[in-house]
Amino acid sequence: MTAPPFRKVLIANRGEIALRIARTCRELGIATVAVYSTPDRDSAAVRFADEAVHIGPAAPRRSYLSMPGPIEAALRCGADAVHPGYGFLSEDPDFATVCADNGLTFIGPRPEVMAAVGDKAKVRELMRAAGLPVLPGSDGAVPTLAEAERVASEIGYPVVVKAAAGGGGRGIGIARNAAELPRVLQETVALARAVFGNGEVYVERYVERARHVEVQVLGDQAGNVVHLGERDCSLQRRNQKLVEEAPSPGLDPRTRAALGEHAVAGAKAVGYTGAGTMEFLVDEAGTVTFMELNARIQVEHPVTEALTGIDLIREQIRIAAGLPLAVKQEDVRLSGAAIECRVNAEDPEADFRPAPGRLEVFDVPGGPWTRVDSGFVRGDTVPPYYDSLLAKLVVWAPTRAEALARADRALAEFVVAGPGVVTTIPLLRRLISHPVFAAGRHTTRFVHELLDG
Amino acid sequence: MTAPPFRKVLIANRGEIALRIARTCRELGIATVAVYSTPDRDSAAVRFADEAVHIGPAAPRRSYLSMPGPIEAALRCGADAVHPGYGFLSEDPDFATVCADNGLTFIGPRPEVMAAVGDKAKVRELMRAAGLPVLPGSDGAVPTLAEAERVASEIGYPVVVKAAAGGGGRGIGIARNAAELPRVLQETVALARAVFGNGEVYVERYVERARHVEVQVLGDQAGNVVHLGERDCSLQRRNQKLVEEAPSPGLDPRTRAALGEHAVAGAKAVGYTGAGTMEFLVDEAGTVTFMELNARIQVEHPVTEALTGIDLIREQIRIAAGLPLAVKQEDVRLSGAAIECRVNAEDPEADFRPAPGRLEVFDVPGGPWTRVDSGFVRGDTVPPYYDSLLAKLVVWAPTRAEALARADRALAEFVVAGPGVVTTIPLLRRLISHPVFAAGRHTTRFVHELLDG
Amino acid sequence: MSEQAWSEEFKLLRAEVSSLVKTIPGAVSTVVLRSGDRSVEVSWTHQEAPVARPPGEPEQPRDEVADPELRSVVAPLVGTFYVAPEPGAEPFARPGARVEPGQTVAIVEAMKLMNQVPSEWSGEVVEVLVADGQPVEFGQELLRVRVDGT
Amino acid sequence: MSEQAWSEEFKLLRAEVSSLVKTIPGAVSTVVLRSGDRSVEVSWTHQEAPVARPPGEPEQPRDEVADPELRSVVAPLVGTFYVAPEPGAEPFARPGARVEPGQTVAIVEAMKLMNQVPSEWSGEVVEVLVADGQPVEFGQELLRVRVDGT
Repeated sequence: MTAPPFRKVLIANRGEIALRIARTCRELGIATVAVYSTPDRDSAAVRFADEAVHIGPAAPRRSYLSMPGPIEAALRCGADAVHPGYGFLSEDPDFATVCADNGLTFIGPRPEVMAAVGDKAKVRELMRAAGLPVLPGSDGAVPTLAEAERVASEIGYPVVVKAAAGGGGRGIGIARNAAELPRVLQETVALARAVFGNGEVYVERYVERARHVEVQVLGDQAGNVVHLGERDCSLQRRNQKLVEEAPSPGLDPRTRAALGEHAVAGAKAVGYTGAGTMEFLVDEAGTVTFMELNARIQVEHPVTEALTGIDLIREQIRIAAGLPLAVKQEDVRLSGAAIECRVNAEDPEADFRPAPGRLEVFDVPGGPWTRVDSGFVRGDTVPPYYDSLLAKLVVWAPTRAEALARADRALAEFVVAGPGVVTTIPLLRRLISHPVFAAGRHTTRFVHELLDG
Repeated sequence: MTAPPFRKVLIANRGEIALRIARTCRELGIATVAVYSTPDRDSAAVRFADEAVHIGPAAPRRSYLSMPGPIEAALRCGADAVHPGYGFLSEDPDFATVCADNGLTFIGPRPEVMAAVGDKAKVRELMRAAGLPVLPGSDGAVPTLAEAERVASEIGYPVVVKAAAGGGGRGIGIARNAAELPRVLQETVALARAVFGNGEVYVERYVERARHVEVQVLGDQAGNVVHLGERDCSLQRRNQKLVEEAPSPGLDPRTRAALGEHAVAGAKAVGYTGAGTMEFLVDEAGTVTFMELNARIQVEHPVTEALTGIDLIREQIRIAAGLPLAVKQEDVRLSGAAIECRVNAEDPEADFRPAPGRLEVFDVPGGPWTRVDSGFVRGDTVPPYYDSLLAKLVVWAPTRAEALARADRALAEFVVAGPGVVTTIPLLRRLISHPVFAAGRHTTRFVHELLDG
Repeated sequence: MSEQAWSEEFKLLRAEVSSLVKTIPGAVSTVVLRSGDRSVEVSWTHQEAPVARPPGEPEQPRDEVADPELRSVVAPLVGTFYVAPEPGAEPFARPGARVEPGQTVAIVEAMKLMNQVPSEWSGEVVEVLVADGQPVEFGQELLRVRVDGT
Repeated sequence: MSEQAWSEEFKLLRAEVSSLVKTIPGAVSTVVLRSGDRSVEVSWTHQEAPVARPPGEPEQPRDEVADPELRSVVAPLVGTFYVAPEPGAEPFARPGARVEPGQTVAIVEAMKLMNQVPSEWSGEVVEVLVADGQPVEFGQELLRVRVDGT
């Protein structure tokens, strides 16, 4: 065996992704340090890691969102690198900088790249300059209502007003006509200030019915970039993904090839290193436009792992250690179809209200081509302070139809019970067996139209 | 979706393989009937199946080994086919015949093929006639001691005396010299009479240090046969497999190709239909000899599934329904490396004495490329009446070294506890991390030499 | 670990036990020391008096199912239940009939074989629970017999 | 392990049992020794009625650990614990010192920021539990304060 790329990695996250990262570290011969807030004291990730440090109380602001905890824990345990997972500090360029200042390798892109792609108005301009298609809209942020009105009348209504510091569907407002624009603009600016501390917004044409298709990229420190095919994440509710799959059903080969080329060109244009996701919209006419670049591992990365056989956490770690990409574009083979279902402790009957509690029964599915990533085992309590993800169920099959049947079989054997606990399992079964989804004719509006329509 | 190959399948088995079969049936849109003995009343397979019928008490002879139970249950529930799994009635040609007599499709080879390959002396002759290499030995069964002595002195000692009705390592005796032969012959005949009801034995050269390499084949009713590569099952203790893997480490490409050709030629020679396993010995010089043909799904079939992406239970069902093979030999692609570890409720410190009981903790591993097939969940009781298999852990990775690291990671997170329950997990971790195994330099004697040597 | 070191460790573990025992009232029932990764465990007993049942009250209400004199004849295998040796013939045992151990009380047909079902008891048939010609599972209750008083 | 070595270990384990049995009253019902990673386990039976506490006796012996007037000051974050504002300076609070709510009793340094740790209580410092310059976790006990009588 070759020497591990790092000696010890601190995982600055919780739940399933912390365990996911620890698993690959163990496989690479890297020791792990978990950090935990008080309610996560006995979590699976803490049990699995080689060491664990208590960094704060339940409130994320004082634990997983606070920089001193993981930094001090890493120094004290002698870690040489920090993996931020997704969410929390993972897209904060300051955290990457602080890691570097303390002699810790941040497993992710360079801070300046994170800063550039974190500004959604700026990255839109960078991608346009790199030749990628973007939706008609403002050149960067719109400073005034007058400017917003000018842009909107030029591109035509409806328009979407987006917070520059937002992303992942947070901080957006839709104006269907000129009369709505002042209110939408004001509300979005106010929200952006409150949530992101930055009131900058930009304006784009609003595409009502489209597919959310994202491309996984990997870039190394020598400037090599490959893409690992697309994921379709169109099954969303209020911009929260429920089901993700690959390949994107019904995508024609030319569009697929174009997406891959755009993704690589875009990542190269910003000097991207590590694992990243280029998000695109594909409208009903098949037109592709760039949306944003997520500078972290994605929740739904296992879908790509299932098709490629490539461990994305391993690649992140290797790239951060300065190793060259192990695969060339021509070696990337995409085989079969994979579907991820997010099993959340939420009550779809009560507007997806979180429904956490003690998991008195938590029998996860098994068997052929059935992967479960969860931070819980039977008997654990799901704390109410964090997201409501109980488990990611990922299945693979040679064809999409078989993968759908397999996902339904696996969901049918997934038994979760406990006082107050309600899950999205019945809804997921309903969605994946729906004729519109089974035929691949859904858009990002599908769940909304089905549940609220 | 096309129509399912059957409407309802009765699964004449228990434990993980019953659940495994039910899972694929569900995915194919086929209803399932489980059968159970009294202690299996609340088993995972019974919970998962659409219907379940109580067929007898704990004793296998009066439940899973008795034909009337599954036959009557199938008729009563309106099943149109019977899947026998492995063990129990799976290799009994009479059971296949009774199924046919009752209008039920037996999911397996034709009874006359089962009968032919069930006689290990006869199948050896059939394969020799088909041009396959067999070990020097008797032409069929040896009727007398004089004949056995003549054959042994011709081929040279040591020799192995094998029951014609045996198989899978049961019913064999080794004579290291002429003085030992009378006693070994007598004992093996007596054992074969007692256990198999048939005292016929044959004599072969004994290969002390070799690899157990088996090739998975699929044959359809139109006479097409493909092979799906080999599995290496050399990590055994007293002919009980502990770890299986694919590809076989250190096999040179010419030998691998020869194994595949032999397997297909042998299966064609006997008119084999369904999923079968051609077992070979590969000695230290790389010489291949045919051992036996197992006319059923094998415990370790997931290893082949991981490399090929082909669901073997699905293929068995489709073939039994008269459908042609979906894959041609040139379409079979073997990718990466897979390892199966059998987690048994046995105490390796006490000569592998079964150590069943209530599973107060049963936290199975998850995450990337980690498959668990088990008939148990936390809280279940492992009954003492059947085999001690708790779970099959199967991992895949691009390379063997990565697969070994992944298997060790997964075993490390596999937590089983309960009063009286002891597992093979620590032994499995010791075996797969042993330098001899890691280097692929082990033979079927390795575990014996390590533990008893 | 040297002998001295571990004796030292146990001394500290015992000191912990002493503190605990002094702190918490009650009769100690169990003490566990351990040394790998350290441990102290102390249990106390707190007996409550068992709740007495009013004298004379039966342990269980008398009902048919729990009738200590009622016994079941169950199916010895999966198959089809028949009350008589052939269609139209006299049943083996109607309610009210007396049966003796070994006496055939029904037939379960499986794979075209007629399996006679004997009574294990001497007594009176109270009820036949399955209709003629119906499928039965292994262990399914077929008849109830009130055994002769002991 | 050689026979002699393990016989030695058992002798030591037995000695532990003797000490425990002398310390705790009652009839011993079970003893478990073990040797891998060491262990001693002793159980007592108590058939007799629980001993009534003489009236007027306090419910709990007064001892430091369970003292209801003792409060902990815990680390507000992960970092390095310092007893004084700078090396060589006078400690914020030695054992015996009086502290008031809001008064700084220690510093936890994290990311080169000195985070002052205030006392929440008014009372007397009884013990400083962490040595100067040592790393601490969130929530770790740093000092104990005996609060002023209520």
